[in-house]
Amino acid sequence: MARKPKNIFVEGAISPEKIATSIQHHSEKTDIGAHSIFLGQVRADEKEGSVVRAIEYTAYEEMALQKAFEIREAVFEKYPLTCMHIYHSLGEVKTGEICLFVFTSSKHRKVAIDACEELVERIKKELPVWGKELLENGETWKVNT
Amino acid sequence: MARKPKNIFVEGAISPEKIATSIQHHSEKTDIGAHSIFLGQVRADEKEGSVVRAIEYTAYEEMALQKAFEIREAVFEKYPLTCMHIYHSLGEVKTGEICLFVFTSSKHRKVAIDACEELVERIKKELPVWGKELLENGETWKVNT
Amino acid sequence: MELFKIKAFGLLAEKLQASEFDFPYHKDTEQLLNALKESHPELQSSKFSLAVDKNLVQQNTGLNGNEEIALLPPFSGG
Amino acid sequence: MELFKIKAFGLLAEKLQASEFDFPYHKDTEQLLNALKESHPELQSSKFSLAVDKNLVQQNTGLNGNEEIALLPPFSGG
Repeated sequence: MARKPKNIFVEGAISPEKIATSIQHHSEKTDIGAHSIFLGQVRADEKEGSVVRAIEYTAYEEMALQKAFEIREAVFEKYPLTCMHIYHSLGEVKTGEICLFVFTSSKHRKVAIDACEELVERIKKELPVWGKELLENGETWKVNT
Repeated sequence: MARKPKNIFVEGAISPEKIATSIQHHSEKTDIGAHSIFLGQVRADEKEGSVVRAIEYTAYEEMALQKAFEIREAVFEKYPLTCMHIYHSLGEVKTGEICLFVFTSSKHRKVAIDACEELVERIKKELPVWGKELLENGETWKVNT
Repeated sequence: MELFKIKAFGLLAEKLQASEFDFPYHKDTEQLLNALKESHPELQSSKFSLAVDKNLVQQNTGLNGNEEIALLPPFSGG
Repeated sequence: MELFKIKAFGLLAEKLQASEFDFPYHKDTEQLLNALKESHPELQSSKFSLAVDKNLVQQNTGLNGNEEIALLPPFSGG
């Protein structure tokens, strides 16, 4: 079954309702026993004597979607997953809001958990996405650690 | 700050709406950067020539709550978590529905992910909870692997 | 003579056809287990643990008769 | 003479005050990088990678002039 690149980008924050809907959709798949979900949330870090109030995300979208597709295929190859979903915000996401949603499902828990963690690491490291931290007073480019 | 045993049991399935509400509640905590969520879902496994249509959960509730409290305290001790939530179903949960919801939040992803995985393992191994698989035709006691 | 109130769960409650039953006092968990298996042969083929006051018994433990005793088949939550 | 259309992202787009600009053809990525740094000194103090046709360049790569070139500062998604 050949898969095609899917859009992973969402304009603005990812709502809890979207997450609930995504979970709900999996109730039809009765061979799933375990879901693992990772959510990235924007922190109100102190920066340059000010505080982060939002992050504005931009991406090299075509490259990011191609890369996300490669990562998807590699992780599906490595782990017997039933489902995998990746969503990343573009544009402004306020502190306390969700900017990344990674969701894996499988028959048994170990596979779902390991695959989700690997996806999060690869997404952070390999996707050409940039966050600009908008401070109460100024702005600064986010650096991933 | 002394914590007290909290109820972890939910009658019947855990709804996606409950999960969304729980996520939503964390938007106030702007020092959180990462959430890790594990969900257990009831599988329609083939058993004894029939198929699982639901699991009926019972527990030694007082002991389970005490044990869950010990696990909570130990995991809070080990990992710098901001939040931790554990919910387990009692009674009947149909195939495709959620029976376990474990939710950890922290500043950075590694802590949330590791703590969530450890909680799931300990919950499965240490909580006095039993699942009876209700088949299309008969019933059988669940065995954890 | 004191009586223990013994709780049984899961498969064991089904086998014993009771989730709680009275049982004569024994002075430690080893003697209690032996007596239970003698009077309830269905326990002999069952894998289970004993909890005393909501703690799993790892080794022979003295009993005064006021403890809450429970028979726990292998856990299968989640 | 062909011109590259070069994309710039994040901090680099800000520094160069452009998210896309034209630049003269060079025959490989090493020469292109050197020329870019010469004409845009603000690139000399910046950490960035080069992507050719949406693939990160790991070593010197020949160019025919039809490639999509992009300047990528360190990623900071998630």
